[in-house]
Amino acid sequence: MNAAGAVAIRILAMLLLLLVNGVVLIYMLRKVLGRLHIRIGPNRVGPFGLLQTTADVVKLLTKEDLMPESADKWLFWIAPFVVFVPSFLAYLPLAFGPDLAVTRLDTGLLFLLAALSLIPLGVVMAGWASNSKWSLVGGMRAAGQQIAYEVPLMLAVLGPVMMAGSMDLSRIIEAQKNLWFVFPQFIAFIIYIIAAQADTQQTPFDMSEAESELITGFANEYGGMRFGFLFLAEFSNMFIVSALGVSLFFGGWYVPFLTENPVALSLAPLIFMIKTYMGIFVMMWARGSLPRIRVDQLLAFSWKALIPISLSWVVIWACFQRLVLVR
Amino acid sequence: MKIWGTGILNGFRITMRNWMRGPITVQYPEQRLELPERARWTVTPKYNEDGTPKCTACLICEKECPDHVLRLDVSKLEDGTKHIDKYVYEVGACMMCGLCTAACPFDAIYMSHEYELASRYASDLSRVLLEDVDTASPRRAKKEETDA
Amino acid sequence: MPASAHETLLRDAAVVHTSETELLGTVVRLDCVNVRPALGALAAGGFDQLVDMFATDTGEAIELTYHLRAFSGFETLFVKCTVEYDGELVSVWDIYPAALFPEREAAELLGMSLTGHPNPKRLLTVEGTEPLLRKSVAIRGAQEVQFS
Amino acid sequence: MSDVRLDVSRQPGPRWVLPKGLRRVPEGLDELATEHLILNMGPQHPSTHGVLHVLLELDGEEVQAAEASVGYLHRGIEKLAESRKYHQVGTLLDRADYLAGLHTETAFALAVERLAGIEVPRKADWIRSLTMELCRLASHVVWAGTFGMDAGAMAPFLYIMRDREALLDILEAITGGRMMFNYVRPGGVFADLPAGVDTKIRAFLDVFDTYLEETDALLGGNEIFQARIKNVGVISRDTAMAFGLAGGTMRASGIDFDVRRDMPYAAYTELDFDVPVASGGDCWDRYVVRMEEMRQSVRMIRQLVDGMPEGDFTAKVPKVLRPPAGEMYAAVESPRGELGIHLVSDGGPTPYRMRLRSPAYYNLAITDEAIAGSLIADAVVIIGSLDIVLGEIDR
Repeated sequence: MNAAGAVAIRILAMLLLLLVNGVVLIYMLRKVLGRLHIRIGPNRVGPFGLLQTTADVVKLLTKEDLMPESADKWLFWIAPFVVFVPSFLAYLPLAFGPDLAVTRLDTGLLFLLAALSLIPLGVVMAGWASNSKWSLVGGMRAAGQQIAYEVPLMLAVLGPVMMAGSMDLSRIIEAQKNLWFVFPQFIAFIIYIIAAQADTQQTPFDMSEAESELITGFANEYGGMRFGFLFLAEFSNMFIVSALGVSLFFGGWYVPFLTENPVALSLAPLIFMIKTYMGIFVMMWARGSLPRIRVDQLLAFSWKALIPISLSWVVIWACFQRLVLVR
Repeated sequence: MKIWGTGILNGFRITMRNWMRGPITVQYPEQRLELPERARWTVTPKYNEDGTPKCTACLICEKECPDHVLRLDVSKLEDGTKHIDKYVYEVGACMMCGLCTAACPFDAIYMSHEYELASRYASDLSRVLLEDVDTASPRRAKKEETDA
Repeated sequence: MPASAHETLLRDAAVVHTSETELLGTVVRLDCVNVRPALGALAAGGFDQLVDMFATDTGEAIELTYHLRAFSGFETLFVKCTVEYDGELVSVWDIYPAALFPEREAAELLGMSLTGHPNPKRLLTVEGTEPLLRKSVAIRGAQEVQFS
Repeated sequence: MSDVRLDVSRQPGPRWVLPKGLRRVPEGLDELATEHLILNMGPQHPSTHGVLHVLLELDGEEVQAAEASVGYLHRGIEKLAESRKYHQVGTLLDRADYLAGLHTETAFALAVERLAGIEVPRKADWIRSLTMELCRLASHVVWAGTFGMDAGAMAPFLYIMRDREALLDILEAITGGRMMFNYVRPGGVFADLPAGVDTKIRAFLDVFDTYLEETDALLGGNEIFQARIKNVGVISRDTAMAFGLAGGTMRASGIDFDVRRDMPYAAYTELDFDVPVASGGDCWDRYVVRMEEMRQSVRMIRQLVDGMPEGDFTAKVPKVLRPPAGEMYAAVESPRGELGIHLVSDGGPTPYRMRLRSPAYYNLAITDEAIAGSLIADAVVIIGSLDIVLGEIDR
């Protein structure tokens, strides 16, 4: 098999992972929210309702493809893909095991963040092309929010990058063999989870959707599988930021005290996934517990609190590392 | 002075506590709750022990109903007693207020606990409670006694 | 506030009126051209709140009722005036902003023209609906239920 | 005495939303001008609590003007009441304020009783108070839940539904209906309390104390929620007075008035309760006042269950009631505020004119005053904080 074939297989595997992730995460979200809200969640389709999401996907696929008459046809058509494709691209540099990544880039982290920052472009396109005022407000909110929270997100990941001395996600994880970065980089971690929640439009920062204000914001006019793509992208973003958090702060595939254990190393992808899903669970828990912050407070919080703190943290850590650790 | 953020964490604690309490869902078609005795659903006629309806066709329920969902077609027999041709009840328009049963002087109708009223056909929403029966009019009972 | 405070206020404002104590409470009747000066004087004199404003079709004309309340002493006052059919309802919204909604409602439901109101649109019904609260508009009843 | 006219006439000309987008910019600045956006919020919108339609004039996300447009649920209850006998009107009134049907029924019964001079037995008064307080709890928990939903918190809504379910079960056992009670009749109530309902109520109250504190901690204790509702939608005392606000909305603005205390009816003279009042007039104060009202309701229900007197549950009332010709106004404190029935009788078997003074109707008129100048997110929260029920507004 030639190299191109291998890459193609890897990419397809990642696409499959994305789709399966989407299906599993939607089911998980419903169950988690249901239990948090003293309900049962889906339990009718299949055992324990496991096939509920599959049924929904089938429903979305068979639905009529509606396009608002006054919509900007081309933009409207392409927007879900502009949301979906970057979200898929962001999967590529993720390292699931010691040598398990679609592609191992020296600047994998940069690539991932760059891909993530493309998503609001699609959201704004969707909001604008729908030619609905609610969608427009949602799209504009997404743009403002993304600009505001991209900065603290980037600054927060700088701490682990400095410690590992690399932007390659595998190298960052390998650098955490003995010490998870969450301990030295606790402040960066707090900033990261807040910024990541905001960056992926999760409650309490789901400004662009804002169910009770903008109905579903930018996705208002979408139906059928187009909406499915927007929805899927949302869940895959959730997975990405959680996986990134695990890679940067929680030692990726390493289990404490079993870093040399061959069994633990052979189970690396599984451990990585479990950690990621635990992160996702916390995000869902927040979604079930917290009210939504207001849009001006959200922006003020970023510009006035998160960015100064993360900037000063970067400076402090850089000085600390240069003057104390590396002599 | 509370530290900013403790309330948020407390919220996490409360939702998790509610998770631990378990769901309160009643899985409807399999599980059913018992209705309290006073629950009011469809109007249903009552019968005597011998199977004759208690209704005397006094028409009070028809007059009492604010939504006019009850209609009695009554004809008079030669002997002066009443014969119910049809006692029609529009379930679809009924609001289950219970005024008819409260007004009935003969205790001939009651509000049953039949609450699964959804139907595929509009015709199901109109019911015939009684059809082609003689009334249990007090006068008839007296007449039969004198005959005997 | 003494029980006859409104008398003093209205006299000072030189408003012709009759004042009686009925089962309802103190009722002041006046001519509809005097409503604005009268309510202005009452509002300035301590009747803080317009509790309610509504109109009634008396059979000969339309009677407007302004229900006022003074919170110091919980004095209640009903100001009534009569407007002929298709007459003019003069807004008092700048005296009591609470009248903004009820005036629109009264004007549409009893067929009056609303003047002096900042937004004299219909409130509850659509354009072309007959003035529903007029006694001349009949209420449909039993014929609405379709018996099969 | 405050000048009530100040608040509305402070700017010249009406500032109601015009049908077309306004461009309120000076000449010559057109290149840089931002166009105002007219946004139709509702009648189908998750946060308008039914079928309210609010026209928002936006500059960016900032609301320049708001106009509430109602009437989507107009069923002509006032007109229909003119064709119903007195004991039949209750079925209509349940549907006016569908979250608190018992209050509307009681207001009507009080008006009829006062007009016809019917003496109500003491037990009937106590049953009325008991059911009304249960109903107030059932309505207030819905408000708390939907208010949280408006701010984006989903959990409280599901939790209060559990409490409301228990409350409705109790009310169903007493009245036979879950929302459409048709229980209070002129002269008393329809039926006596069923056996064993007092233990049911006590058992509920014991768990509800915990649940209520949890809901309060989940909403009011949350810093995000506090940031959302503090200093939002401030209604000054003068504005509240001028717009004829009622109930918790009014008390949050510093007007100490409660129909239960100041125009007593039913058994409220015999009960020990406090009327919570706040002075800020913002959404936070409305939240605090209503939460405290719930605690007072719990307190009152305990007293009512413990001290339920013996006796008749209804007075002797003729089958077809013909009150003498005249007028009567009777008010109750519904969950939304002073709910009054102004009854005009001509001596016949049906009311000549029945006017429903609904509190939410007057509370809604404040929307323009309270919303203008805030953000869309605030508009949603402000409307939620007013606790509107469209069935009562549109009648």
